[in-house]
Amino acid sequence: MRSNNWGFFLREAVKNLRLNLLMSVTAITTTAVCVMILGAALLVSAHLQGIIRNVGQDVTITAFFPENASQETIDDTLSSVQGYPEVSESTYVSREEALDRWKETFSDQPDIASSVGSDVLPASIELQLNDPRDSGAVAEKLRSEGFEEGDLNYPQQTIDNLNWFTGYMVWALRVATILFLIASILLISNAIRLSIFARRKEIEVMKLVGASDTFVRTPFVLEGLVQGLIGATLAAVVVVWANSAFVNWAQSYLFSVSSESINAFGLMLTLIAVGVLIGVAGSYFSVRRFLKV
Amino acid sequence: MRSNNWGFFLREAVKNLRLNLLMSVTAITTTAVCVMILGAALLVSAHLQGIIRNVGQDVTITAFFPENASQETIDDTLSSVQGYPEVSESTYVSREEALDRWKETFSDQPDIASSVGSDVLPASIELQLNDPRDSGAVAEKLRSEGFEEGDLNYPQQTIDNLNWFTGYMVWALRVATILFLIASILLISNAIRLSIFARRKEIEVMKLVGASDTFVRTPFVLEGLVQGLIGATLAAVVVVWANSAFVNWAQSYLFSVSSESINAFGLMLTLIAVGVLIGVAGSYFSVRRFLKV
Amino acid sequence: MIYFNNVTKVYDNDAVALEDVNLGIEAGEFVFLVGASGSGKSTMMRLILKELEPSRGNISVNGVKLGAIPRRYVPKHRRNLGCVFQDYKLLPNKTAAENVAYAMEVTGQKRRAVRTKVPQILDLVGLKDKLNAFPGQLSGGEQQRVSIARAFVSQPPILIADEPTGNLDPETSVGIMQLLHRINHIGTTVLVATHDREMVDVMRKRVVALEAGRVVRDKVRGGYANEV
Amino acid sequence: MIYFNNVTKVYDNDAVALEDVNLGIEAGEFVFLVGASGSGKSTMMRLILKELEPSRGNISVNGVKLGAIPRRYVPKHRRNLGCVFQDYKLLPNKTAAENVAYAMEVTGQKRRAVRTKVPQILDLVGLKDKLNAFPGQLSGGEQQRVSIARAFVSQPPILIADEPTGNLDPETSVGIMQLLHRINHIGTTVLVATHDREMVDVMRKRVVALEAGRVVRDKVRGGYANEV
Ligand SMILES: Nc1ncnc2c1ncn2[C@@H]1O[C@H](COP(=O)(O)OP(=O)(O)OP(=O)(O)O)[C@@H](O)[C@H]1O
Ligand SMILES: Nc1ncnc2c1ncn2[C@@H]1O[C@H](COP(=O)(O)OP(=O)(O)OP(=O)(O)O)[C@@H](O)[C@H]1O
Ligand SMILES: [Mg+2]
Ligand SMILES: [Mg+2]
Repeated sequence: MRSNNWGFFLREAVKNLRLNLLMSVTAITTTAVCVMILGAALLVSAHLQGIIRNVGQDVTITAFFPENASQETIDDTLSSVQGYPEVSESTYVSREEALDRWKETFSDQPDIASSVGSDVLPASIELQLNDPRDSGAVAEKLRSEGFEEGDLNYPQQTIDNLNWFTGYMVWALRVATILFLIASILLISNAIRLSIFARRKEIEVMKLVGASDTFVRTPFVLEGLVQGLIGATLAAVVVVWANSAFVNWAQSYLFSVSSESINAFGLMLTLIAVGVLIGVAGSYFSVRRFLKV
Repeated sequence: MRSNNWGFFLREAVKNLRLNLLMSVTAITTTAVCVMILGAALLVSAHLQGIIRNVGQDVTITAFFPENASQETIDDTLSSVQGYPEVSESTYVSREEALDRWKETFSDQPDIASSVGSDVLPASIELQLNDPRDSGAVAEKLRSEGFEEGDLNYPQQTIDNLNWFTGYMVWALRVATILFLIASILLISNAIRLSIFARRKEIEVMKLVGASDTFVRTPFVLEGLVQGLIGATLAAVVVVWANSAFVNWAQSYLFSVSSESINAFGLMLTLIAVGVLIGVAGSYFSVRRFLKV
Repeated sequence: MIYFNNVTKVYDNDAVALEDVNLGIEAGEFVFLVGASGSGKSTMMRLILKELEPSRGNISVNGVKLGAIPRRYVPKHRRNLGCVFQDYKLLPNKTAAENVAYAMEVTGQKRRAVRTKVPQILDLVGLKDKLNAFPGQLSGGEQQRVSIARAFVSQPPILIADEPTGNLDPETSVGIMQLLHRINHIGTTVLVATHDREMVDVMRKRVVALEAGRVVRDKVRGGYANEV
Repeated sequence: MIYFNNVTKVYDNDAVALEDVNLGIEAGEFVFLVGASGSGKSTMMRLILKELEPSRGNISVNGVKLGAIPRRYVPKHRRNLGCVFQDYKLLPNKTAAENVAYAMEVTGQKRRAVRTKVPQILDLVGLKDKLNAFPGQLSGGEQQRVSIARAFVSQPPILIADEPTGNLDPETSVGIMQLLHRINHIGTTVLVATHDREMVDVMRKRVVALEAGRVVRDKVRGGYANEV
């Protein structure tokens, strides 16, 4: 194919977009709507995963020191625990602090509050984990530090439940996203197929006057590319804008949504790439059907 | 219009569906996919609302009896509380039971467990509510029974949070469903518009040989109706089937999903109605564009 | 029956198709419309059908001013006109028989009448073997004859035919012209745009000649060319 | 140049369009193909274009057996053929000039060559005012002439024309025929299917007559009808 053909093909594509305005607009809106839904699915998925991760971070392991633990042992343990990579934060709760907490908890029931003395409650460290799924491993390490199982307090049940729920949720979100992707591909390529179907006679005529398959196909594929690009870009802009609006709103009113967990630029590029790809592939295969003249 | 025309129109519609098979199939798949997404949105919305309602049912109000309450007062209060319409379940916790619970809670810390005597912990009633939003009202009633505010324990904060979260969630789900509905309308009517665009010349010819607008339009509208019906029925069946599969699976493995909260038959009818309506309206308005000959 | 009063038609792209045309065709007449390619014959036909509106002047058909017909009565107007289109305008998804039947169905005729009449008419134009062929399965001349059959199947009072024999061999053309002649004899007003010099010369009907959108000749029992 | 060997074409619906046709057209010949409507003329053209495959027999064009051309070389084959289609087959979204240009562009010709040649050719068929009109804005005869212009703009060695003057007035028809004659004189093989009796009788070229799919007459310097 001659190199100057590309100019010809582009002019053809742009001209056709203008001339078949109704069809172009229809294909573009279809692409935009589908990509928007897909983008929304990706976003919701990312946000929910972020929230789930947040919830996980609240899991605490408490390790009670034996009553006879010396200050030295405690200091040693503290410094070694602070070195655990799984631990994001560790707090030492002394006997006095434990008692203060106890009293505060039962402040409206003075009988109970005063029922324990300062020597009853043990000192402890409270550990926040980066990932709740590590709690088993951390407990193991703590045991090797000399803690007995009875002195460790970690909500294994809660963590297990959470892991289990998180696993399902992430899995469900992935499945939903993939289903949306498939639906988008189907819907967009359907629209493209219909718009090319409306022009099948033209394709036939082109072939009959001696155009090669590539020569016929290229302007259609470019048209699909431009339609996909416009539709997907519109959608991507809307999705990213809606996302940042949501994050702003959520951060000031609701709960902290980790906005870093979503790479807006990457998301936009992905959505545009998906739209363009479907546009190009859809046009390519739809035209092919009618090239057999 | 003559009554025997309906036979003619139906024959026309069915014939056209067969002859424009590619277009029909495309329109039908588009309808099916969109209605499926819509149905899924409705279902997810219903299930989440169900789950939220379930979570709400776990809210408990505890009312502690004064230490000097006589058995008579307690019995009176119990029977009157059991008559509250807002309360789904009430449990009496005697002093002995309270102590047992205390001991169980601190079973691994015998010092604490033994620190309270049987006379420290008060007797109480625990109330489960039908709707957590009623907790304020129930607390009010309990106060009028003679309980002091300090003796009432109800997680106002949790309930408020929950109400607030539930409100947002339900609102978000409704918005999402409506957005899906709008998207479906757009996508389906786009597909219909394209398929009718491909046949605009035919419409012109029909008008030129003397057909009235209604005469031209009716077969197209019937075609849209049949396409919508087939597409939406397929989708509705898939959605309802997927739902019952999910509910079965969830009930045996996960958590109890209230399957009664979703009226499968009603949902199916709704989805089919939506599909048919969009098909009919889409065809009607798409054809109208080309009738002006 | 058909009157053009100072009719001018300028298309959107400023192409002047008809200029100040005055013409009267009485009920029962048989008129040939001749003229070079692009002289405005089809435009006249399309104006009569109210497919187009004139830019100036007015047209009346069957005693009704076309400009005054509201949109919803246009179909009724068209049912009074049988029209053979230069590009046939057949419905691609209907067989020959169904295409012809459609013109009867729009007027609400009984199915039985349709069933008996359609094959008769198609037989008349020499297509009795092609009843169930789709337009895409017909030769050019066959499609043209389907269009002719459709035009007069419901026996409209006016028949307008745009180049009805352009794709027909001389023998078939003669058959079609005889058909038009017979139709005219039973009272139908017939207007035929044609390039078929032989036919016009032989039939000696009224001939209206257009040249670049103007009527330049109007002669009863005329020939195709200007005879001095 | 073009050889038909025992070619039979039966369409899907069992319509026999051609039966056992044997025909040889040498390079530089001018051949009229005549025959009643539906006798198989267009089918022959479509077979030469390899738009259709014969049911039996084989065809060779320019020394190449059509049955042996692989799919991707079909465009190359078609670029050796200029074709005027009975139904014009213009691209509705391209102007007259663009339609003609397209036939040059598919062969990869330079833009400059296209720009100078296209208006010349359209002028030759009398359409110099209609360069930028879309097919929908052209009269039947004008569209036909665009189709003619497209067929020979890239000066193919073979020109096949299916009823090229069906919608043209006699004067324009004569002009087109003279054009074909001139093209033939510079060496192009020309095959014209036509119903124009006058033209065939006047030009006295080789005439091949079809009847119900069979070649019934093949006469050098013949007339339209069988002359005993
Ligand atoms: N839709 C249109 N838009 C613009 N110009 C048009 C349109 N239709 C026709 N014309 C122009 O109007 C003039 C008359 O066209 P018309 O179709 O009436 O000619 P005609 O006499 O039927 O010719 P032919 O014998 O070739 O069919 C032509 O020059 C044509 O180019
Ligand atoms: N695609 C098709 N499918 C089935 N039958 C067809 C098809 N095309 C043509 N035929 C039939 O084949 C026969 C020959 O058709 P063809 O188009 O070759 O005729 P023709 O000589 O060109 O006629 P005309 O002068 O009317 O154009 C006709 O009887 C026609 O009905
Ligand atoms: Mg015309
Ligand atoms: Mg033919």
